[in-house]
Amino acid sequence: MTELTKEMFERASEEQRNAEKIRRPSIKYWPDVWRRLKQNKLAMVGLVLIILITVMAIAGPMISGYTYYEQDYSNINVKPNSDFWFGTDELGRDLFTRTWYGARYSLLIGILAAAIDFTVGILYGGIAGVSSRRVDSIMMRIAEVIYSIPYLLVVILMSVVFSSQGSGTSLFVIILAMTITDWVPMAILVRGQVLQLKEAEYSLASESLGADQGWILRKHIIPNTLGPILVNVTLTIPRAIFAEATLGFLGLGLQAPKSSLGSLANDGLAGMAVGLTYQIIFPALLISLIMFSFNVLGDGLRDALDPRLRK
Amino acid sequence: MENILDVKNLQVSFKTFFGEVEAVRDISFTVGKKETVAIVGESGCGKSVTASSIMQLLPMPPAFYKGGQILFKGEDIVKKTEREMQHIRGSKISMVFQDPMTSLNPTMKIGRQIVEGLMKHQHLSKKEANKKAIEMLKLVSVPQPEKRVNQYPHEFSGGMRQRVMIALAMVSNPELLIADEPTTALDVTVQAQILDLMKELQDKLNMSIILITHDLGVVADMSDKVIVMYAGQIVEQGTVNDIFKNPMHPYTIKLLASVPRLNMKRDESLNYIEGTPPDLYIPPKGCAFFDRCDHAMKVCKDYMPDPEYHSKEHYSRCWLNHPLAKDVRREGSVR
Amino acid sequence: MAEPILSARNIKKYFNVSGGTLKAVDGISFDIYKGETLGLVGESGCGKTTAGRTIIRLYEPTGGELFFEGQDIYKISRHNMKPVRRNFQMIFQDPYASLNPRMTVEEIIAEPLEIHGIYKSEKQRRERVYELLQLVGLNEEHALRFPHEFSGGQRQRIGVARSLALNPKFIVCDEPISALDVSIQAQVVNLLKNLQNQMGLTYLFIAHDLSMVRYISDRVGVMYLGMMMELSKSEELYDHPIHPYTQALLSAIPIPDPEIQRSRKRIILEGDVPSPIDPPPGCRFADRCFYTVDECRKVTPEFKEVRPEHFVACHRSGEILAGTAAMTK
Amino acid sequence: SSGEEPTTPEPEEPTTGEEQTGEKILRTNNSSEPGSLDPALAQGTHESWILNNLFEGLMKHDSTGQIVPGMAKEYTLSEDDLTYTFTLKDDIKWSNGDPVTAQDFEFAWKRALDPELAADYAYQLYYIKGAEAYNSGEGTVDDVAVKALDDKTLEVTLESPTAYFLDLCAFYTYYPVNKAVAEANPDWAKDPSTYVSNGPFTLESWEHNAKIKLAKNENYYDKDNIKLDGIDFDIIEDENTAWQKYEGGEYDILVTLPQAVVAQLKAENNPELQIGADVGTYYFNLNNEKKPFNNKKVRQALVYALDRQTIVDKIAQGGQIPATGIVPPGLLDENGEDYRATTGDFIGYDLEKAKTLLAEGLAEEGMTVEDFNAQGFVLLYNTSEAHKKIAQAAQEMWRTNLGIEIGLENVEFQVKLDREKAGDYDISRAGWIGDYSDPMTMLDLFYTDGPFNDAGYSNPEYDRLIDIAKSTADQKIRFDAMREAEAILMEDVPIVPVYFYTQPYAVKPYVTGVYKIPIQYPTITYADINK
Amino acid sequence: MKKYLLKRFVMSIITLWAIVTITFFLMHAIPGNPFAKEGKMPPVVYENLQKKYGLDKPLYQQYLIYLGNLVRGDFGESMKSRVETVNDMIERGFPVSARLGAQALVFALIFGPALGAMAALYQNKMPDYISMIVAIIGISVPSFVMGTFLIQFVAKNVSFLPIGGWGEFKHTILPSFALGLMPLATMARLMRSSMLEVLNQDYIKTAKSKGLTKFAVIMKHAVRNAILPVVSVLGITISNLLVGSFVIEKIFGIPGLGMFFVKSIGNRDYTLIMGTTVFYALILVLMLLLVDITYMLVDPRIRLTEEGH
Ligand SMILES: Nc1ncnc2c1ncn2[C@@H]1O[C@H](COP(=O)(O)OP(=O)(O)OP(=O)(O)O)[C@@H](O)[C@H]1O
Ligand SMILES: Nc1ncnc2c1ncn2[C@@H]1O[C@H](COP(=O)(O)OP(=O)(O)OP(=O)(O)O)[C@@H](O)[C@H]1O
Ligand SMILES: [Mg+2]
Ligand SMILES: [Mg+2]
Repeated sequence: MTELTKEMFERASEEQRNAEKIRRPSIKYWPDVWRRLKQNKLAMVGLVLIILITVMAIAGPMISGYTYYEQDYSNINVKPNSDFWFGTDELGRDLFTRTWYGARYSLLIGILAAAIDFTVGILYGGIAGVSSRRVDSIMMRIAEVIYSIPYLLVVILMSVVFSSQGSGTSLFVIILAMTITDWVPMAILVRGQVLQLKEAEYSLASESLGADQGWILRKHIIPNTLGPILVNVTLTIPRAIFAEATLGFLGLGLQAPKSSLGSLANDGLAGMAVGLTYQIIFPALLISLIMFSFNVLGDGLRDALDPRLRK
Repeated sequence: MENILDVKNLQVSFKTFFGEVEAVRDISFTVGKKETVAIVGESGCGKSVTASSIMQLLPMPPAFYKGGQILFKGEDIVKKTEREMQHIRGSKISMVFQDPMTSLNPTMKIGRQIVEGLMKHQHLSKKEANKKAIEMLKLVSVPQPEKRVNQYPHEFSGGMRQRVMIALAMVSNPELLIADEPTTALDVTVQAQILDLMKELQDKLNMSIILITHDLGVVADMSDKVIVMYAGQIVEQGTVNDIFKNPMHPYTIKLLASVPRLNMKRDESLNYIEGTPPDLYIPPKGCAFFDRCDHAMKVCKDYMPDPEYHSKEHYSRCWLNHPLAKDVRREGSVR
Repeated sequence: MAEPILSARNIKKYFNVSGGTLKAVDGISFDIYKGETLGLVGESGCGKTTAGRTIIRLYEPTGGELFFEGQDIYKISRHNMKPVRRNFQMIFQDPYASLNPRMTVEEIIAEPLEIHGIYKSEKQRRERVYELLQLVGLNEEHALRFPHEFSGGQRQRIGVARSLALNPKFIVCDEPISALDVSIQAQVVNLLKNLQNQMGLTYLFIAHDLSMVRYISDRVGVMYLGMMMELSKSEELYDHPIHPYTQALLSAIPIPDPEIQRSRKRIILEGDVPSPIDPPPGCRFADRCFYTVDECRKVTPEFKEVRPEHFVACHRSGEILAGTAAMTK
Repeated sequence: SSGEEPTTPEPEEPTTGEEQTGEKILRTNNSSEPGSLDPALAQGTHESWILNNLFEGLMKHDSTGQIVPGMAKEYTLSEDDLTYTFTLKDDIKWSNGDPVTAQDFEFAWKRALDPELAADYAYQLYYIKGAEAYNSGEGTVDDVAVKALDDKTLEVTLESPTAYFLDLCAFYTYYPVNKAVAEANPDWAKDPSTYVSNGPFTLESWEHNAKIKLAKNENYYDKDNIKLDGIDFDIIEDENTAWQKYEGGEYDILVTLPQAVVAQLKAENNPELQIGADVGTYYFNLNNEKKPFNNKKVRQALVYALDRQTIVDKIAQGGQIPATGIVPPGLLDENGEDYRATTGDFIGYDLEKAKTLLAEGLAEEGMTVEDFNAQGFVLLYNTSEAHKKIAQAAQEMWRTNLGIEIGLENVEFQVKLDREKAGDYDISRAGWIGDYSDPMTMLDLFYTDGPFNDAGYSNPEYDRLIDIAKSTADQKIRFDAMREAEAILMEDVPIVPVYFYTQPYAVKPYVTGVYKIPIQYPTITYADINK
Repeated sequence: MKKYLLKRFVMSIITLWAIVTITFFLMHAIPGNPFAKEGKMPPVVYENLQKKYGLDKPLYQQYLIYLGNLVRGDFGESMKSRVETVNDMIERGFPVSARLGAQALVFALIFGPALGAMAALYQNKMPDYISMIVAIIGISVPSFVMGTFLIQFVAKNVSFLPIGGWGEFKHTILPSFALGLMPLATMARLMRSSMLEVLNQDYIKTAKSKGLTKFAVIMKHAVRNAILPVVSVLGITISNLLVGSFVIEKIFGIPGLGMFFVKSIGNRDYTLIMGTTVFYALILVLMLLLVDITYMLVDPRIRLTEEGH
């Protein structure tokens, strides 16, 4: 220890005292979530993959020099080579182009379906949550019924009701079909959150200031349910992509010659029996990658958003 | 008095994103047989970390023992393996947590929870265990214990749950009971019951208690020795009378003063400590109380004083104790 | 202290729960005079918060009347409450839970101004926010930060600033300091007192820390299981408690002085607070009381003035006052 | 399997029964659960394959496709070509030992026509006088002109001369039903234990949706020619799974093959692959009432712009034959020669012609190609991988060859039918499999307002020629009229013929005696397993 | 408890009725009808069929008749099959689907929660990554792809496993695996997150402070509480599994209920559509009830409040 001197025992000035205030770097909520998400390697792998797949879905169909619909009968069922990176299909179309083109639709379907689920789920769940117990329980029963109605029936009905000439099972119908019952879990989640946050003290505080239910819902409840909702959204996207694939399996998918990953995988099933496994490998792999990415990202987000794990 | 626990220069840190949070910075104290030691201090000063580190119950990582020793009956807990700790926890040292509402497993019967640890340590049969549980509930004056052992926590009121927690901690006749804010969640009337109960049991079972609280009234009631912590360090330590009647550290003094006394006039304004405690991420080099202290001196900023003994058991760590600080002491009345 | 600013008459608030009717507040009456602080104490779960919230009509009352400046605000339709709300505000118990973590301090404090459309321009509103921040000892710098960046005491001050934004006349402080550290409690209490002096505010101060209540309140009411047991000037109440429950409560306060504390004779109550769900008739405290007689279990005692400005609900208050009450346990 | 030289792979899982008893059981897959195995209630090919092994009609096909007597020993036809008198064989018995009588036939046919029974295929009996009236509730059962004169003699009077009536007598709706059994127990056909049949096999067990087992009928008059002890039909809908099972040795013969498999087998010249002849045409309906498809030249342009050879070779890949008319090959003309071969080709692939025709046709309709494309015309097809491929190819060919854009729309089969009936389509995929071995089975489709005329075609001259052909038994007149009618049809092209069907199937090398006659599934009745 | 069950029962009946009603009218709103054939049916035959199945009556009458029959437990005659009634089909198809589903469920229940718990215990360590990757593969690969892969690469190479079909235990192995993978993955993920939450609870610290081994803490304290969210999704999962997955049944050629359902829609077999739907809804409602009761048994807190919100 250094020598203690008399001067050292003088009163410390104000400045000296304030200078001591070293503060933990102030970090806001979202940056903090992002920071912790970044630490989650798996989630980051997912995020990077999503970005890559999205970029490829946008650019991929353009870089090979083929279109998704042009048929070349002299190059039917060609295995992957330097001309056709993913090979060609039974009509001689370039699978590289078709796969990324399909990814485009699959992603679009996933994102739009999630967006609709998100909107409808928030509205329905939000309204149920702030309504009286009676209305709430009626709304929840209705949701339950909707959820139990055979989804295929609804899809077929949709595709008939909304198929104007030329659309067939259009993107619109598919998305509608995906969302027609899929919003229910989202609504239930939102309702639960609303019921909980409605009792949160800051909501009560707002009410005591004279705010009405709409205001509270908008300003306090919705922003604070965003975390769980976001997680759910990241899981809705792959679910929709998946559901579209299954619809494709039933022949209710996107209209040919357009492709989605689901329809490509379904087309590829036939090839598998005769050793053209590559026809299914690429779309199936891409579906799995998308599922994987969104799921790990969703998981990561869930962890990152969990206040208990915050430190 | 024989010491059952001897904490020497304990340092505990957490590794976080921001860097290392030095939660406990070089503290030493002893707990004697049948002695009640109270640890007081503001929220976040390291009381719980100290308690948990004695039980090796800190989440590791992020927590780690940075240095020091915790000698429990001469053996260093810091060096013990998880398996060895399992023999100490719940049999030689027990712990009561702050919140009785969340500290009991909601899906397990009360009786089971009480004797679970005991069954493991003493290999009791189910029947013996049940008997023991009823006995224990009787001891902590839970009415109708035969019926109660088969109930679930949610069927108990807060006060009763805390009694169950105490029963659970005492069932194995531990030599040391660590009570981390055992009555904070309770009403004053229930708190009075619980504190009475603890004193009673201490007498009966001859155990030592580490009582963590920030309620100075509780400290005055229960403890023999008081440790005042601030920002991970012990700033003052003494018998209960030393601390309440003759506090030496400005922090202790201000803490005592900020509690309204029943005989206080309403136009008197309360004393309070301005500012907030320092963040333990990059803790200050000198006295941590520096920027809230009315008597802060230049030396305080960079150097932490050594303990200055005012009596055999009473010490404080403050530069005002230094002979060179006479002037400052005179300027503003310390007490 | 002529006209009460607020008169509660037989206020009731019941909740329907699965086990029956939970009578959280079961007919309490009192007046609050302009500029005073009425303290409200009682054990956890006795209905203090419910009473506070029912008084500002955050909960729809089950029964009773509440006059605020002569007007029965329970008779106003919910829709017309908005302008009335400006007159009374609330400070919440938990400074962590009562501030929306997604809003900046500025947004939080500006919220009431926005709801009531008080300032037309953004700039005026911001100035008012800064003014309020200063009032509670914070500064402009803090306006753009988020609640989690503040300590508990600072947060509570933000809450206070918010409740002051509309220039209310009456504020319900629902345990504003219970969640805070002792050293910080004093900061907030001092602030509240200063504001009261500056602006002539009236408080209903709810707490369970009896020492603090005594310090801040002019008069104090003691609640037990949804009912008011005793109400009087604070010195009177603390020095001469009449109701057995009040006596027990006061004796249980731990006093931070080992000599006094250890020599005190405390009344240790037996048992726990019974369930407020469909409580039996008679005095709610009868089961734990040392003075219980048969009448206590049959007839609910009237809340009456037994000494000047000292109200008690106890059948045996007369005997206790006279010092002739014999313990029955 | 590479299959250069036909090897005899041991099935990986030989049926246990086979090993123990040396029974010859043919294992195969029937791709769909039969709606019923009551001949009257049968609904289509899925039943027919099984029924053909269980029953025998008055007539039957021999291995060359010739119609020969079955239950009947002989027949006579009246002068006016309207009344057939069949005499039954002597030694014919039901599987329960009862003799098969003329009454059984009379009972079966009348039963099938009973409106209460509501049989799907009742109309196959409409050639009989009074049949349609009875079935529609307008006539009585007694007016149906089928009559057992005695146990062995059956007299049938027709509505009008029908040259192919004998052919129909081999069709399953015309199979007999054991009168005594069916009268005693109307549900006789639901349970193998009460099931009686008169054909080469009997129904041994029926696990619904899983398996149907047939056993040799020891009461069958021709049982000596039956080599199999039984046939096991799995019921697996998925073509690929069924193929895997065939490949894995679990089946001896498989009929519905995945397209890709056919292509591969064909490419490697696998001897297991058989391309069986079929009577059927794959075509696209054009909505003749919709502009510009009302214009003949536009329709012709669509017909000539389609490269059928490529479709058949590269896309369908099942050995199909590019359509050159509407009547497929395999049907014999008045001289016993192939009608298609002697009639010649009407249409083909001619790009230049197609372009010219389109330009002219659109001009006549006051349209440009842009107008056409702006209409957003759509090709409707029912959900199926195979249809999807062809539709995409056609779409792409029309796009590259003519510059016209046609969208695709797949809908469920039931929906497509509804929309065709309602005229709510532009172009729709269709196909027709002949019911009997006569060109009329195809040409009848396009009669004005006929129930099957989805294209909405109407040409009085065509109708006149069909009427002629239908009202005579004189083969020369009939065939001349039919040829002329087809020529008119192929000039008007209300539809775009694509190809003539074939039926590829796979047979293990150790299986012999399987043959295919055009309008039926491969005949496995006389198969033998030589292992 | 009794009152609650009664209330639940009444609610379930109402729910069922709503599903029946909506499905009934929805189904009739869809174009296409059960008797359409590619041209091959003259109007007379068609009318005969309509009459036979009562489709010539006004819709509301059909609806009332259907409800009447339903109350008597009669699902009616299939419009496609002339051999089996809808009751027969369900009686036959359900045990098949149920067996497959039960096996898949057992598989999922054994491995799913265990995998999830492991992941939580070793959060952000190797076991976490491994078990989550396994789980994610489970939800990432469409079941039709998985099924086809299993046939192509497993069944064809392992002589013990048949390629498809139904009958013996060996037939059920691959489809059970393919069917169970998805719920397994879902449960693993749910378990992981609820386990993480539970491990942060105070009572876990209490349990540790008693000196219990890590294993005991987890088995006795953490798992039981963490399993609750898994239990709550069990209702839908079980009913989905029990009534069969069309995709798996189609690929493996299994005569289950799932297949009936999809086929019935394709065929517009009205009575079968209704029958399978009602049956599915019934199972669903039943399972939800069962799960609620299980929940009560596992979580004593619910017993008091009765209406577990
Ligand atoms: N898991 C952790 N990770 C990081 N820092 C931690 C963790 N647990 C505790 N700390 C830090 O350790 C310091 C001491 O915490 P501790 O819980 O011991 O305080 P305390 O005195 O018990 O306070 P309280 O009165 O609020 O219980 C605090 O600054 C806290 O932020
Ligand atoms: N929204 C509600 N629904 C049902 N019961 C409620 C509700 N709010 C409060 N209660 C019940 O009413 C009683 C009084 O609660 P209240 O919160 O008013 O007590 P308190 O005196 O403020 O307690 P504390 O000191 O714990 O804040 C309690 O038993 C509580 O469980
Ligand atoms: Mg603590
Ligand atoms: Mg409260």
